[in-house]
Amino acid sequence: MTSPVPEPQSVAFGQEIEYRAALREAIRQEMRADPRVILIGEEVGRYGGAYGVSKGLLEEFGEARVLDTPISEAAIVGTAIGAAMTGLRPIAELMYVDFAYLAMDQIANQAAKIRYMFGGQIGVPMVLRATMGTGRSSGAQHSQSLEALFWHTPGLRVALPATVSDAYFLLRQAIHSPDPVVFLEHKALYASKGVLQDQAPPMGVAVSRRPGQHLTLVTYSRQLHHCLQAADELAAEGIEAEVLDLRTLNPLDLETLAQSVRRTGRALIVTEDTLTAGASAELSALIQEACFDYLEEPILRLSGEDIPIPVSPPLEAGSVPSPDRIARAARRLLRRRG
Amino acid sequence: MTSPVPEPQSVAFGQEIEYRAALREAIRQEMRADPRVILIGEEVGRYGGAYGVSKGLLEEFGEARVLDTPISEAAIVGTAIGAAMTGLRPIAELMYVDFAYLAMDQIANQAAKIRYMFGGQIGVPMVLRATMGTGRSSGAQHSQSLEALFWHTPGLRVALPATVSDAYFLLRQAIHSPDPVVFLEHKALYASKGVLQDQAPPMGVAVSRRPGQHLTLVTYSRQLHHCLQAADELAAEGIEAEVLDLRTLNPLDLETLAQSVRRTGRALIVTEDTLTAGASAELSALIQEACFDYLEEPILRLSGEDIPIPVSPPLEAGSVPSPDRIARAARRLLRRRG
Amino acid sequence: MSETIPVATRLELLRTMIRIRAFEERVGELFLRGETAGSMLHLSVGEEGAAAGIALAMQPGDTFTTHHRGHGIFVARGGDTQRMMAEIAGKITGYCRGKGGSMHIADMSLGHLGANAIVGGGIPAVVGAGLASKTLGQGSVSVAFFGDGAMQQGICFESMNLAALWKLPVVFAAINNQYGMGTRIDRASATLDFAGRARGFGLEAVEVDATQPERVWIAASALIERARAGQGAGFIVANGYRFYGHARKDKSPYRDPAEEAEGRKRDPILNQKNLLIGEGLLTETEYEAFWQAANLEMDAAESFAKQSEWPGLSTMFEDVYDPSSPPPVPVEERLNRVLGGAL
Amino acid sequence: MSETIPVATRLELLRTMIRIRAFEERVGELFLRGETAGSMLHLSVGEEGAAAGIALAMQPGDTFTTHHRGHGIFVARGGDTQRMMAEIAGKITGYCRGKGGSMHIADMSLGHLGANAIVGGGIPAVVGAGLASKTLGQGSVSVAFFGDGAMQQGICFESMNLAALWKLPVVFAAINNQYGMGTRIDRASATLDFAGRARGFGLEAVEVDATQPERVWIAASALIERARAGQGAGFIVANGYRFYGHARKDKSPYRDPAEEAEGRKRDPILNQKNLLIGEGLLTETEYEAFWQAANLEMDAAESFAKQSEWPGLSTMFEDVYDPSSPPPVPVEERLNRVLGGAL
Ligand SMILES: Cc1ncc(C[n+]2csc(CCOP(=O)(O)OP(=O)(O)O)c2C)c(N)n1
Ligand SMILES: Cc1ncc(C[n+]2csc(CCOP(=O)(O)OP(=O)(O)O)c2C)c(N)n1
Ligand SMILES: [Mg+2]
Ligand SMILES: [Mg+2]
Repeated sequence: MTSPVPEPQSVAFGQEIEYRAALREAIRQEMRADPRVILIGEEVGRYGGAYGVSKGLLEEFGEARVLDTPISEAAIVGTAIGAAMTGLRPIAELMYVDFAYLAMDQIANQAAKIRYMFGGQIGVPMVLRATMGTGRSSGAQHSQSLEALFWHTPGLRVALPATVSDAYFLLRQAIHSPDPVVFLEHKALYASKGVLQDQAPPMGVAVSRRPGQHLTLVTYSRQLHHCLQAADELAAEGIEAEVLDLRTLNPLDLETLAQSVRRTGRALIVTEDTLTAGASAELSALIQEACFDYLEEPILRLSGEDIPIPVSPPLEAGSVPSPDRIARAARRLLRRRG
Repeated sequence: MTSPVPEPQSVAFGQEIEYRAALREAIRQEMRADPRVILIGEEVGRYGGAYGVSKGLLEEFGEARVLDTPISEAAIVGTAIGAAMTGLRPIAELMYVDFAYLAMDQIANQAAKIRYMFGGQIGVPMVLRATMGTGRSSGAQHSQSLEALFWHTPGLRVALPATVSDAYFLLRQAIHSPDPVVFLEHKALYASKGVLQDQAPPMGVAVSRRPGQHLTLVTYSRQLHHCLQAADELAAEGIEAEVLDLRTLNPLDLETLAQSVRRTGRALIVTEDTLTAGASAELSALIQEACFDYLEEPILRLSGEDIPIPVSPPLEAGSVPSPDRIARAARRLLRRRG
Repeated sequence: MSETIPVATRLELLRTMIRIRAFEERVGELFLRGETAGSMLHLSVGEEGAAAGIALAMQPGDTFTTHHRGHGIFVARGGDTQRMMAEIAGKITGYCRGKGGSMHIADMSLGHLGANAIVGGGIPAVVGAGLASKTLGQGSVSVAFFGDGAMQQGICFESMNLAALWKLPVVFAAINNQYGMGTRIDRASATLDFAGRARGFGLEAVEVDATQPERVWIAASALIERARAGQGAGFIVANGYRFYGHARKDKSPYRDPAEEAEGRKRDPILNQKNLLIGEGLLTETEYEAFWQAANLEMDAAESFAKQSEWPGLSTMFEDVYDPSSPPPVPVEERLNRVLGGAL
Repeated sequence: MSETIPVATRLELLRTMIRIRAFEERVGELFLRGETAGSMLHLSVGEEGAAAGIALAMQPGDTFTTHHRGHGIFVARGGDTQRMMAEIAGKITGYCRGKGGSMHIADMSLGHLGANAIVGGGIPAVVGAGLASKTLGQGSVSVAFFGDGAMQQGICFESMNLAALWKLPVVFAAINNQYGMGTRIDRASATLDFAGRARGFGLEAVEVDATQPERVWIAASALIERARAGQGAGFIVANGYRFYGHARKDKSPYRDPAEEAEGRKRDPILNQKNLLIGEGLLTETEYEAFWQAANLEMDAAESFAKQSEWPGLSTMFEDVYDPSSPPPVPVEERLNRVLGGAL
């Protein structure tokens, strides 16, 4: 399982690659650069990851650094914590973010709080990767979007890459983070393609993916693509929507967000997680606080329905925002008072 | 451990009793009325509960119905789920809500979703009691307020009694609920006293604890008392704050909330949980959506700091809202534009 | 412990295993043709001996939970293959109105407390069912079915300890097919003596060959009746082999082809057939008739599933809460309220 | 396995246990006088033999996690009693700047990866530390200390399995004081053979009398050195008795007074004292001198704690994230921004 010294191979900047390949390359580059980086989780090795992200890594880095584990989510996270405290830089993987519920004590009571409880003596530099979201009729226990839980937990960084370049760069940045990062990969994006740029902004910088002066679409992860589609539709009708990709929720780029909404006076927040007490609630509250005097219209939230995710394909698709529903909500936001 | 037929003893309506006694009486009455009701958790029997809530219940109802468990939070909740599905009405106790993180799969992936995943065939009529909040310097893993997690999970009811009467009636209602109820008891309230009324509104009805026309203080659980103190202070200065006790977050009485804020034009939300992506975010978003045209001022959130709870007493006390801070924020809300 | 097994049961074991396999092969075909809902379908082909052997040892009124590979168990417990197939196809006529799919089939009337997509997630519920049985004097036993993979999940051991401590009428049934997804058990578990592990939690524990369904039935019957009699909770591990990949499309590249060939030879259906034919209790013709009946049953199930309707969009909001309270407010309606200026 | 124990170690075991008890008695007094932070204080009086015996068998560079009753273990591993007491008092000079208190003392320089207020919460971290040791060739062993109560937490077994599976330099140390809060172990655990349970997860396991510290040391040394040599992870359960209540004020009404009286007779300090005096390795005067030194040390610790300052309010926002990034924005400042109209 040991491998020869890796070829000094450069990443495919400027080329079109898959989201999952971008993730793989990010891990590969960091593992090559730093022997302390390890990958640990269920089926990350021989199987190559449930969605193929880590294919080939076991062959290159060997069993000591690419560790297939038993089905023990809590121990996987706990092991990563201990390893991070004693010199390794673990990338732990939960096959689905729904399984974070099995490891929540380790994630929220331990990883997130260790630096604080111990008075700053040590941090927990680990990345917790997990697959989120709908799109494959995987049912109520394999389709959730749980970013709000992590965002609500002080001490955790939360990254939600929507593009190939962000998959690559945010993951590399996450591996370098001195604090634990929950890194959420949307299952509907793994096979998506895009050009890998040669750089990307750091965590905590939102990116405007499309300019516009009539309203601001605030989003991240897969819903970015739905928003862009909707914005195209709207543009054909003369409505110009700015599409803001938050990229990370912690740290959050409140300034870019506030500036956009102050300019447009209208905000439509689009997330896939369950609406009530979800990420869109915090975004709505923040925008209201920062832009109160600039708002022409109420801030709208278009999020997942307040239901568990059903398996049946028409129900699953109907339970989260779609380009069509985004465009309709945006139109209504602009039409209300002429 | 078996007991003689219980005396037909009536509850102390009209008398002043402790919050913990009110909880105990609620459990006792329901256990007397319905042999299917059981109490299960760590130290609920011989010890009488970490905060003395269940003292005497083992003696009255015996080991078959008051079950001391090993330290196995996930299995405690899972056992309650299975029991609820097969004919019992379990009241499960987590000593601290912080330990819910150990049982989150059972709470959020199972209890909350079973009715839905199984197409409505069966519900999970159980109550999950837990101690929440700050006040005893118990540290980062024994002091959290995690209501937002449960509120964000479709399928779970969430109750947060602030008064002795609500401790009694909401708990009885929760035991009758056909759906799982997360019932959060604030540790700083157990020894508080109040008159036990002979009735209380159902879950899902907010109660105005104090009338007022200048602003609305929106709160629940222990912070209700802080808000009432602040309102008294403010009244001396001629500011009349309506204090709204939400009592339950799911179901939520949005109508009462919206009516109040529409009338006052100003809302200050006061919760003890971590601010970011917490319960106050959802409340802020909801108020904004329902009252946009009526707001004189931005909706304010006064919540727990975005930090783990520190042990040192001055830090702990400074990390959550206090009557003084509530009053100051309220004054500023009224002063801004004269 | 009864070592005798009625002839009717011996034949029923075979008939049940054939029905399971016919069911699994049929839904596997539907999956490959894109006629099932969802990206995941886990077939129990090769493991029918464990399902039939344990399930037939249970009594009416007994309850159980299963895992993501649970179709076979439920077929053996009397599940309606039409409603099962409709559920797997995501149709409104399915057991869960299309909301649960393959990994969440349940049927309260048959004691099926639910399949589970969380490895180990359904285990503690049987402790609760056992507790209810004991407290209310229901006389039932509750059985948790799960895979070898769940033997590394903490909840499994917390549940075992509770069931043993309280001497509940509960049996834990591990179906060991040697793999958890792509991971062979010896790469997931520090010891392979699962029965020994279960004894460490106070359970009466037994290990059986899942490809010999009669042995499974005998061992399971003893454990189940012991538990029913209040003598304590039990554990059975039934060792077999997963003939297909983890999910229907997985070609198991991580398995040694020689091992696979060997594993597929250990076929519980052929074993049982040969046993019965050898003893003169079955003829080839009767065996074929079992298959024909099973295939006809699956034809009917398939057309039932196909002809059934998709659930209507509004059903999405049903079943979150008890019907006595209002359903969640749809996002669309919330937008209407905000934009309409009404509450 | 070495059955010999150096005389210096035998004396050090006694001295360490005396320091632990002096520490515990002192913080217990401070607690009763309201001079510690927090409502919970768990003393390890009676359990010093487990702490000293295992901790002294560890080497510099070895790492460990402890539980809510962890003062004694850390005293034995070299913890600075002044900073410990200051932490317990919630002062800025404490190990955790007053943020952690009694249940979260840690010291990275001494390999103390942290006490934990979640029963079982600190256990998996030693698997990670063992993994780092193995991967990076650190040569260290990592030891998880926990109570008998954690033997019913799922995470304990997941961790054991991983450590054994990967043959990590890890030892699990259960301090069995017969109770988890008010629950006697036989009402919490279906079997009391914890070593047998651990063997079910592939660990080399041993049971010892915690009131005989030399036996603890010998057994622990063997396990630790075996683990260090790459021969596999180990488990030790040390049986003793909790002299006081669960927390300092608990009078243990749930315990049988006769049992208590019996339990308190099994005093590891007296056992060791008598052993050494009997062999002529210690005099009463030397024994008294150990106590005097320990009491003086605790006087100094107490005044250090008392004279130390409370943490300033603004320190609340420090240590949430690495200092290279900005701290969380205080609620007050958020209000200023909103009301000031600025961002
Ligand atoms: C908690 C959890 N972790 C991981 C998974 C992903 N997963 C689904 S099935 C499976 C393998 C399960 O193996 P086993 O329990 O042996 O059952 P088998 O598939 O072999 O029948 C895994 C890892 C899951 N569904 N739930
Ligand atoms: C996960 C969790 N559950 C429950 C508690 C409450 N609690 C604190 S200590 C304790 C008893 C622990 O017993 P044991 O592990 O034997 O340690 P001991 O107190 O006897 O040293 C309990 C139940 C907790 N802190 N964490
Ligand atoms: Mg398997
Ligand atoms: Mg103990």
